[in-house]
Amino acid sequence: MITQEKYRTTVKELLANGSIKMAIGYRPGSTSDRRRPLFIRTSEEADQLVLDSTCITNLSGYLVTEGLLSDEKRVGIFLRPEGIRSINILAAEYQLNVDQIIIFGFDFTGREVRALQGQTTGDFSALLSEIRENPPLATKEPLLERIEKMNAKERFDFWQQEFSRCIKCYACRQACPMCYCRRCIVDSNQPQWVNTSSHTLGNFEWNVVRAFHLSGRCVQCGNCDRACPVNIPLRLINQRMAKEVVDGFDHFAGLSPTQEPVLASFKKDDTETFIL
Amino acid sequence: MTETIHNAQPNIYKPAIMKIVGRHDEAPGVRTMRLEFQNPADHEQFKKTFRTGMFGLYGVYGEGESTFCVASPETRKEYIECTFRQSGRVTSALANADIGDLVTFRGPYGNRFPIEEFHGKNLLFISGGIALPPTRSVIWSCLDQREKFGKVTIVYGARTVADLVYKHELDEWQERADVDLVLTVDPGGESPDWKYRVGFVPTVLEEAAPSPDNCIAVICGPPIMIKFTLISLKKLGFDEKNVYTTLENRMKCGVGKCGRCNVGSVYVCKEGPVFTAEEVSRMPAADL
Amino acid sequence: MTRILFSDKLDNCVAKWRSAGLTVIGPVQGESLSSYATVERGTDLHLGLVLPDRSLKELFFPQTEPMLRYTIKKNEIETADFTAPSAPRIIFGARPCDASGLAIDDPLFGWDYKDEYWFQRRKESVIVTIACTKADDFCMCTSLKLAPDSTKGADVLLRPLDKNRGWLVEELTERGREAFVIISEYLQEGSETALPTVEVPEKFNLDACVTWLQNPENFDSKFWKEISMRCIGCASCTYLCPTCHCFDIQDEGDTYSGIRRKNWDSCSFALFTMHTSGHNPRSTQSARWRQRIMHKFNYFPGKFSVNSCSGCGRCSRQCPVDMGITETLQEISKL
Amino acid sequence: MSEPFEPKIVAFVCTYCTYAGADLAGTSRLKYAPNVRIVRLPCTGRISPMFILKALQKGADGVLVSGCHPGDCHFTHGNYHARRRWMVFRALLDFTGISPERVIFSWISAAEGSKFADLINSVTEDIRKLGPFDQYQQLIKETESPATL
Repeated sequence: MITQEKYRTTVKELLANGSIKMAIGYRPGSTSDRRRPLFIRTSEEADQLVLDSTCITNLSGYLVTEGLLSDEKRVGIFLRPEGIRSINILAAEYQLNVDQIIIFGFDFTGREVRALQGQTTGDFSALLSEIRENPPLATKEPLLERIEKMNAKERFDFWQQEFSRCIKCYACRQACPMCYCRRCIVDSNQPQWVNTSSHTLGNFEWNVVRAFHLSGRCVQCGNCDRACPVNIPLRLINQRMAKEVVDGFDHFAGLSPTQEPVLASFKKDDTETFIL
Repeated sequence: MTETIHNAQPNIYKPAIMKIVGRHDEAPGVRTMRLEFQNPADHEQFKKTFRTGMFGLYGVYGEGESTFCVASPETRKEYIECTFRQSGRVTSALANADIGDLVTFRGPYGNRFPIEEFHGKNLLFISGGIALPPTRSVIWSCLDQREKFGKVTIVYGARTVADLVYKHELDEWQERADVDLVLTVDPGGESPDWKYRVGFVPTVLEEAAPSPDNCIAVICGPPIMIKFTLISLKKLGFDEKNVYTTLENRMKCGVGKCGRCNVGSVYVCKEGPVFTAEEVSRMPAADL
Repeated sequence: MTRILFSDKLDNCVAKWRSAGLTVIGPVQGESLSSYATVERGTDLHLGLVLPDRSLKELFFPQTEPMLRYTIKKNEIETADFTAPSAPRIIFGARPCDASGLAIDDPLFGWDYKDEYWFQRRKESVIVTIACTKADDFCMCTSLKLAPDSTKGADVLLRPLDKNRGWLVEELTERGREAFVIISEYLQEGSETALPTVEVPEKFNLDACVTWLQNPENFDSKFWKEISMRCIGCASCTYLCPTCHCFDIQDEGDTYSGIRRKNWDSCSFALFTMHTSGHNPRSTQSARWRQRIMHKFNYFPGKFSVNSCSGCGRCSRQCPVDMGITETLQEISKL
Repeated sequence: MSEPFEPKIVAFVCTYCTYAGADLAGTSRLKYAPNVRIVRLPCTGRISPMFILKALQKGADGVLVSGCHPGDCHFTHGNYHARRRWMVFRALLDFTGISPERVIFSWISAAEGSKFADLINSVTEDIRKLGPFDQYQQLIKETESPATL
């Protein structure tokens, strides 16, 4: 509660003195456990701001909305550590200029919300390194371990089962801050790489392609997983791929805005045990 | 809303097979193809239903279907002509098809130009660039029964001389005494030997100043040209009810189901594509 | 005196229907998702769900459906039709909102050109709805002038008795009567009273909203931009909607053989209306959300005299950013 | 159906090394299994994982990807980029249940004609032993659209 009040005041001040043109935060949703994204442009709107342990959506995707940052003005945004990492990746991929972003960091343990100290991405680098060393316990998934133990056939069947529910609504893509492409690979039809139909093959291809495109970029904010209307455990694939790039290339996505994207860089001594 | 059921096929998504019997390059990337029905039943259905202004879905199996107008007039129903610009997946496949190849056609769909109502009236056709094909269907439908109409004026413009389509027919219309053809290209688009006008269509139209008395105008062109031409026509004194245009939206089904061609409450595929300027003015401008 | 179907007879009924050649379909709670699915026993049905996650629409208009198979030979093209599978079925325990969704889409699939894929399935399905005694925060049928015991689109309506003992049977159509003749031996005459249906509070004033929507001035209202600012265009609302019917036609295969499919599509996608030239009539998310609302409550009723919304509330329930028809119409009511 | 199973393998190779190596195998009259359809690309850096998915979509039983040895790339480091991508993609396929034995990567230089022939032979044999890629072919079958490889 104190954090929320403090931030309301901060946002009002920054809006009043023109430091930011807008702040992106949360407000109450249609039920008590839901929060809606809120775009604060006035002091009245700032009064609607809420900050509690139900504010889980990663809002950073809104920053790449067409035209939002093109006027060079600054925008404030409420982010948890994953969100800060997404901002770093977006900056590293030249999708936004970090100088235009004021971060209102927060995190929670249980229902206790606390503010994170800092305003620009640089202020949080120590925190992010800390997270890298000691990932929160929540990232351990029993299901993931179960899948790892399966053989190829069982894994294939497991994922077929999951993907068979996919309806190709692309909510995962739309909810993902990293999926900012103007034209997604499924939208280009010359050639049509991925079947657009939502049969098992098309669903499989789509989910594999998306997972590949997020390898080394996903920060596990869980937006895709929550957005999926048919509850496919998308986070598992992305977690697995994140582990792969950490193990293989020592790359923890989103540490800093100048971090080189993992699949657009290389080391001459990268492992190649699998290459004949 | 009409309640007639006119399915030729029980499966409304099944196209007719067409053979390409002729093709002609009109302008860079723009091609006209003449298609003939392979199945007499499909041809009979087409003959029964086709009127000028209607459109169809031309397709290549394996690539998909694409919507454009039937460019041939209702007075010549032995074949279908279509003119398209090669730009997407389907039009590229169509452009790669050779004479003798088979393609598909679904249609004709939509409403039509009520040309019986034009009898005895003067006609003014205004068109820009690749939008001449739908107008051409009406022009020939009228010229093939020339005696029924009054004065015929055609104003046609394109960005450059090369972009003018149906050049051979433009020559023919130029030579006809009973057709008044005003040709223009945008400033900078003229070639050294260009002997006609230079200027944008609305400007040229105002210079030509056709009389609005007893006159029907048919305009077709890119949205921006239509917008300014309508202003010019208003200045010349045309009543919106006497101005016809066609809207071409993205379509997939052509039969009012797939939901993408709506402009406001209007299903372009079923209530259009032909509208009077008055009807268009009632549509939400932001949705056009 | 009314006829009663007691719950303990449900298993027998399902067996009976199945032996009469009907596929029995009903709400089923899967491991992580509930939907309408084929069942073999009455006990497989999960009739206690407020509403399955996925709508009834997909049994009539599947997310992807083959339409044509083409084979291209040297001088000819062979086209073979796919027809909707012919299998008589009974859908037991559909919610009244889902059933009305089907009735709402009937005129659309039938005007001028009749979509046989839809009507073939419609013809062969008996829909048995159960009046709702439970609702959640998102249910809004009453706001749409429907009710938890609406009979629209249903062939038989069942009204639950207390303690899950069974249902009062109200046969509404000939088709429904025929399906219940099959199981007549398990029906009993009785004079029980059904549980009252759930009170679903009215969330907005539909008439006021429609009047506002019909006013051409409001088409360009600032409201649309404000309300849809947080929309991420994910289309889950349209895909789960029991009445959204937009689709795409796609070819799969190569130059020699392949198939043409009808796939779900959504007005939330930018590409939905994009012209080849690059011009897009609905180029912003606010224009697309406006289209969705206008289409459901202004254009569609203008054509077919019925709102294209049955009040199931799935759009709000599943929205990742907590938007939905309810909120939009509530806000319009306030204007 | 009594015909013995012949695996269909699609090979994506770079034009400067592996394709030249294949050429050398040919001009040296080395015999190798005819089960491979070679697709030549400018560089391994151009070989997108999409290609591998497309090959599987069209009914391949195995996919071979091959290019210049590290350090030999005509474009100086296309193969280094490719190497990272493959590693990630291979892990992804493995995690989603496509056995890594069906997607094989190798470095073959222009001078290694015999390595090329040997590799093709051994890969063909390995995939023959694995049998047809039934799991994926089942998916293709469900689409109603034919596998056209």
